[in-house]
Amino acid sequence: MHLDSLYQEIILDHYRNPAGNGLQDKFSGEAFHINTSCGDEVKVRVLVQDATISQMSHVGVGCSISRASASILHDLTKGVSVVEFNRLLDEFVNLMHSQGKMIPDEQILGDAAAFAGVSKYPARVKCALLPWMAMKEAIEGDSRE
Amino acid sequence: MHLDSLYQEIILDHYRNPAGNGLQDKFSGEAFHINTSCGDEVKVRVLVQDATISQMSHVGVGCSISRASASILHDLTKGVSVVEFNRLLDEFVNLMHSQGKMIPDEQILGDAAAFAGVSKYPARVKCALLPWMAMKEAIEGDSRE
Amino acid sequence: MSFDLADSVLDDFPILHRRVRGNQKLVYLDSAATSQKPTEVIEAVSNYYETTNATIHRSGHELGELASAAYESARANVASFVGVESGNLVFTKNATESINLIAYAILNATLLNSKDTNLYRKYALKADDEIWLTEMEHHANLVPWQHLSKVTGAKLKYIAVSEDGELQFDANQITRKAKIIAVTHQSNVLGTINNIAEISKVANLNNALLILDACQSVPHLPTNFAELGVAAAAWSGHKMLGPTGIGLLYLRNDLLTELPPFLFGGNMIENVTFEQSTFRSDNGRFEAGTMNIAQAVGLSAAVDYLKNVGMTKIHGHESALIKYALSELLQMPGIRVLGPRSADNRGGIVSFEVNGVHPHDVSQFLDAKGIAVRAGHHCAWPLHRKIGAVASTRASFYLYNTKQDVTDFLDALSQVRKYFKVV
Amino acid sequence: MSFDLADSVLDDFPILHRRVRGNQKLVYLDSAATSQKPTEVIEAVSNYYETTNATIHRSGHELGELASAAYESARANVASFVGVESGNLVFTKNATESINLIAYAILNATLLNSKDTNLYRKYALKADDEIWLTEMEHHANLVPWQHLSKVTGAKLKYIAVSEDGELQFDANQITRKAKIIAVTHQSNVLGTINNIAEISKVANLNNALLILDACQSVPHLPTNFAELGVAAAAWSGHKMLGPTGIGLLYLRNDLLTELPPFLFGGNMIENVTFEQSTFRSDNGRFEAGTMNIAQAVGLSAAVDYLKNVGMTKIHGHESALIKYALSELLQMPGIRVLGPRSADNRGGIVSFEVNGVHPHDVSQFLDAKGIAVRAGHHCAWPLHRKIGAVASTRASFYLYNTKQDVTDFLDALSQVRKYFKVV
Ligand SMILES: Cc1ncc(COP(=O)(O)O)c(C=O)c1O
Ligand SMILES: Cc1ncc(COP(=O)(O)O)c(C=O)c1O
Repeated sequence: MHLDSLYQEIILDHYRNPAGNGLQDKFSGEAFHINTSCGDEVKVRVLVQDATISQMSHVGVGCSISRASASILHDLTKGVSVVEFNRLLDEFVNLMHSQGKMIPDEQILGDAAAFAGVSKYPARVKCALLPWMAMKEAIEGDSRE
Repeated sequence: MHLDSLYQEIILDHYRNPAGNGLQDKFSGEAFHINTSCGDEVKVRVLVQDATISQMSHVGVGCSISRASASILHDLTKGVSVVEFNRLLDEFVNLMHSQGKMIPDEQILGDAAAFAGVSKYPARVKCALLPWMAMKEAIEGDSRE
Repeated sequence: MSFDLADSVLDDFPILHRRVRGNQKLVYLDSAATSQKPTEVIEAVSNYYETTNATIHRSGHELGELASAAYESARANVASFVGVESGNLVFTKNATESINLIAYAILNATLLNSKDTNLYRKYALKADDEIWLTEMEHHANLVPWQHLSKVTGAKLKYIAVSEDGELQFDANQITRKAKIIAVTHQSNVLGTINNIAEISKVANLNNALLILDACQSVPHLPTNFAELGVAAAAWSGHKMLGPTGIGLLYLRNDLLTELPPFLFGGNMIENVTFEQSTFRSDNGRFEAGTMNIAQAVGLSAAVDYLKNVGMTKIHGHESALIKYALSELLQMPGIRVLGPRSADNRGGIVSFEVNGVHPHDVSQFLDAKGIAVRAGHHCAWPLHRKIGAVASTRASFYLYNTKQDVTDFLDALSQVRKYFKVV
Repeated sequence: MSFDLADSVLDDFPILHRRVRGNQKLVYLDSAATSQKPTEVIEAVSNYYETTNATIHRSGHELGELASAAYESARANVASFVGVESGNLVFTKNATESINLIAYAILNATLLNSKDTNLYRKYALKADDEIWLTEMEHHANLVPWQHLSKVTGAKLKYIAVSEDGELQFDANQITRKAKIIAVTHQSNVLGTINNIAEISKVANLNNALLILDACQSVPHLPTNFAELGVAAAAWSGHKMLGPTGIGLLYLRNDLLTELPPFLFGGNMIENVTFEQSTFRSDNGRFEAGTMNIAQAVGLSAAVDYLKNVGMTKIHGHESALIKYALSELLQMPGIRVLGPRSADNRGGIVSFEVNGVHPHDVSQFLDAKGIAVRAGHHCAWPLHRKIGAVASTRASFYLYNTKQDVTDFLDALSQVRKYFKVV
């Protein structure tokens, strides 16, 4: 079934056992984003030290795509520099807007490459991006201070 | 030409030499009506005595149909009772809404029967009715006092 | 219980014969969002552009005459369909505009009243006044009133919704302070059909304006606004087989002639000078600018189509479908049905939650099998919060849905939890 | 000077081949009121209903995806046609709504500002502020501002129009008090094309919002709002070969993100609770409820059609027609031409009076010969009073009009006074 390209095993695994779920007390930036069309929410906290993300945590309600995305994001950004995060974000956003036409670089995106199939479903792109956009704001909110 | 059924000789004659044109000083009721789609206007004065119209006068700017209608109305209603005016009005309104399908009773409507052709042109029905509606209001405004 | 209707109309709807997601048969269960259009409607629109198109009420040439006649006869047709006079019907762009129109007209009454005249005193709101809504309103019948409340100071109050999706209407709550009561005829989430006659009595007793959101009733039930005794009613053409881009507003005579205008521009005026303007006192007062003429013509063809089939028959057909769907859903493990558990007094709408699977994922799974349902808060976010659901999946039926459509839907739904490995 | 264009496009417009008033050939000279539609546009609409129809942005099934994509790509197409970003374009129902949208957003800014926050202070109007219009505005760009002036106390001021229909713009009149300057790009009565760049400079210097009524420019001239430097621009789809029921509004970034909403309901919200709501900060903020999707799709086909022909070519064709018409009309006895006497800087519109014959009678006479022109004040009543005409007759041209159309019109016109026996 075509659907399996959307709901890859990796995504469903992260959905059922999300990493980084539960907000950490120590954080330097926080953001809350909401998907206005379905009400899905995510709150993201980041702890940035010396321009490096020491950890990201999140809570939220949402579909498998948005929850798995938050979980994968947690794994992917641990110990990564802010510069590197922005590169990842660009790469991921490009992938999401590729309408299924881009082959993801697993080297760079790791588990997030599994979202390639999402880009064929425009209505779900927002779901995948939700935690990324929240994390971006959490980091920037921090750097503005 | 089809158009001649609209612009009958009688109508064009009244248009060029309108009867009752120029407001009389003595009046019991007055009304000002405007055709909102073209800006045509008519002001009508009536002098009603013992439930009988002793005279009607008018001024206005407008097309041949609305000016001729005022002129014919002046001739038609001189010395006529208010009850009779309302009967005439009903008859005329029916004719105007007949879409060219009613044969007018010249016995009753006199020169106003010439407007039968107007009823085929819905956009012009308003023009023909403009002075009639103003006159109706002028009479009613009076009777309300 | 007969399901024959759909078979006899299916051929009239070209889109229902297309394939989706590769080569899946389309099962369209999203008519509460928007309905599909029969050939008659599509052709009425094309035909208008090919033979009649002109501006109305102002161009005196033959096309102008024909277009004006087409527009006004569409109005008469739609008005009689809901039991009101043509003169009391206003065309808008959608139900949302219709409701905003009333809210803004009342705002204008409030603002103008405080300026010079006492002309609009009857409609002007004060801080003590109350605007009553229900907890099951669509955003379209909620957010405009929030704004009106915010800028006038009038208080917003809610009629509660019970656990099983019924209005808990308490007539004693409504007093003379209630100036507006805005209520949906049928919930677009719960399917509940509200008892409008009961609310209408209380509204009229207290001199409050009862404003009906008829989006989910007019397309599906025989509806008569005069009998219901409402002050105004708003609904949309696109949900009743008509084109997009046309909404409807019924205004009772007092509102029609006494409310100040909303949109200002051509057609709605009586006289305009550089300094000030006066306005028409008929329904044209609320129709500014060039109207959606082709859409009115298309909507009229939709009304003809619905009349031809018969609203009683349509309602009966949907009742049969919902009864079948509901009885199965209530027995399905891991499914929580929102709204009344009985199919009586329920329209052809059912929203539900699937234990462990998010509504988006449910609808995506169904979509992969060609079944078009809708996931989200369905523009009734506060209601979802109230009944403890982030969002829901909704299946909604119309005259063209077959019993097989419902069976396909139920079959697919029964596989969802396994696919997402929550059982 | 070539008139070839019309011959090559005529076959694309089905309605232009119909007969009127018995068996007269139709000569359609009323495009300033509304344009006719090519087959491409009519079919794009039908095709949408037959293959794609669904609600957008919220239904996740395949039809929903396709409909959303169709709507957003229509937006991108229309936006690029007028030189702006897709994100800055809002779909409305007509130009009249577009202008009211801005006026009401500013009213809301004023009302909300006085309530709690200072959020909208930049746009809130005070009694000292000025709203500038011109004496040649269409009611759509006049009456909404009269209302805004009435309820906020801001003063209405007018840029005068000269005898021969040109703006008498005096830059010194515009001071920091001017908050809004609302001007038509081309007069729908006089045909005058105004020098917007000049006004734009003064507006920006004084921090006033320049709002352009582009109803008569976008369909007829190459137009680029970014280059013109306007804050907002409003126009209608139906005048540019598109369907009825769709209007456009360009909003510069500051207005788009900072103005409070106008219509409230579904889609434009960010979050809704029973107590209060927050709103989107992109163009969706101004699109409430189910949109006119089929109309957007049809309009996009119209834009494709216009791009394919080329706006420069269209403007050139109309210039040739108006030059021919004007030169003849200025010589015709008993005819008073309104507006500029030169065809330079004049669009394809000419309004006139016939000595001794009322405009309604003129147009009726022409109509009997199959020539569709328009009589009345053309929704610019104050302008007519100013130039001393109760009403006028207007002939307006578009890409599908031939030189023969103009000749037929002139021939018929030359017989009018004889028919009504005023010569
Ligand atoms: C200059 C001008 N402005 C505004 C309008 C109003 O456009 P609409 O009626 O489509 O809202 C028109 C056309 O009627 C116009 O010509
Ligand atoms: C109950 C209800 N009210 C209002 C609306 C709004 O209608 P529209 O989006 O056509 O304006 C809808 C549909 O979306 C609805 O179901």
